Amino acid sequence: MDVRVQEAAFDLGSEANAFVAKQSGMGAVVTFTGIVRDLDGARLSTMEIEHYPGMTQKALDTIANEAASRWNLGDILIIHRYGMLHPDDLIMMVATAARHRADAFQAAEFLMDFLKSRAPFWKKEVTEAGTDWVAARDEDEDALSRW
Amino acid sequence: MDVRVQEAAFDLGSEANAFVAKQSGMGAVVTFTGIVRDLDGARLSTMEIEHYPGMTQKALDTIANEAASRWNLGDILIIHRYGMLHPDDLIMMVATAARHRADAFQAAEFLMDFLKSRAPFWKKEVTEAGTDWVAARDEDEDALSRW
Amino acid sequence: MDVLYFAWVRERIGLPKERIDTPPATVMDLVNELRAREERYEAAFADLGALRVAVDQELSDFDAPLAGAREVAFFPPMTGG
Amino acid sequence: MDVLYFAWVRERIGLPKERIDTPPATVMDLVNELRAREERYEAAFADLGALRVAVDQELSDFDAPLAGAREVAFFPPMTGG
Repeated sequence: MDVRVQEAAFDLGSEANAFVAKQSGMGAVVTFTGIVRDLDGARLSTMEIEHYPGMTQKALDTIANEAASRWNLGDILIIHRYGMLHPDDLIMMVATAARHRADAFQAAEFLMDFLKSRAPFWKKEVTEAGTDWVAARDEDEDALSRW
Repeated sequence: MDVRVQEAAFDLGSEANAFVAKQSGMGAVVTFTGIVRDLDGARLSTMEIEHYPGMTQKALDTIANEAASRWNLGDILIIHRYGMLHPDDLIMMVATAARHRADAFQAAEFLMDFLKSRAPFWKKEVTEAGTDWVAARDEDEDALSRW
Repeated sequence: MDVLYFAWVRERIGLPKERIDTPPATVMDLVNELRAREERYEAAFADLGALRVAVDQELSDFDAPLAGAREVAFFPPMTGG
Repeated sequence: MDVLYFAWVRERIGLPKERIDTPPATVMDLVNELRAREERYEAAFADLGALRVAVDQELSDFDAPLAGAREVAFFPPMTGG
């Protein structure tokens, strides 16, 4: 299991290849990548991601351990950035490896749902129209109830 | 949309990076990769994938179009190999891009479920114990009923 | 009309493809005609529940008509992905 | 005990961190103590439904006791991923 909280950019392709190369006997690998996107209407210039340094790593480890205990997984990778990002920058990724695809898919969705609402990150968007903290969406909180 | 049926190997990292680079305004990218794995008990030496050349591309295009009509997607990639493969070789991948992660995840799972049971590929495993065509699993057929 | 066989159907029958000059009315009629030929066809078509059929490269049913069809394929359930 | 603020809570209060020498009994007591101080605290804590709290770096509740706690953090609902 590999959980990284970092300011630096990461390369999805290298991470995905390295993750697959580490596995043995796993038939299924799922990755999710979150990307800074332009907003409807207002042009986004920067996205600033604040986090709670003392808590972030622990919160992500807890989420990853929970996924490992619920599904039959070979491995988990989580990378989440903080700091100043721009449109098209990669914000974060998760990867899961399993013998069977259902485990890999479900674990990746679980990781994403908990990462969204239970890991201490906050996004601030700077657009032409001004600066705004991204509000949590009710549907993100609701998504937790399915697990 | 990009659907490729090929004998040649592909590089997951390059494909994933190229897929992400093509997108605009998509916040979520999901990939699934299928890998040749060793079998419980018997050592696998080769996996031979047979397909139905006239039908395969059409069947995959149909599945991809169906996914595109059901979810709000920016893009779909499917690569599926045929021919002689060995343990740890990549068999296939799908990638989906969407504004929201639920669409990207669901479309990727849908593509995989239909690719498993509705695209004309057949796997033959050569192990120390002999040669066997992989049997379709009831749970793969059942997985279709959820869509 | 071309008749194609894949995977263990191809192996049991011993050839990947053959021509049928006068197509029967339905897929099932074709199956019965083939079964009547030789032991290896009988072996291949013994359990229709374990077979799938495509007519002109689209998944189809055993009761599908063959009028105008150019290609019929028989194979086991698919195992892609 | 350290009290930490993140995101717009930090911006409204105008500082990321401060020390409280005698911790109150519960998180809610701490909130009430802070609210009583100044307008900017009142503004930050106006809607508790829009706030989350962590005690010693674990998500917690407003009725959680603070005995022995070394760090309390207030922030809006998280928006990672």
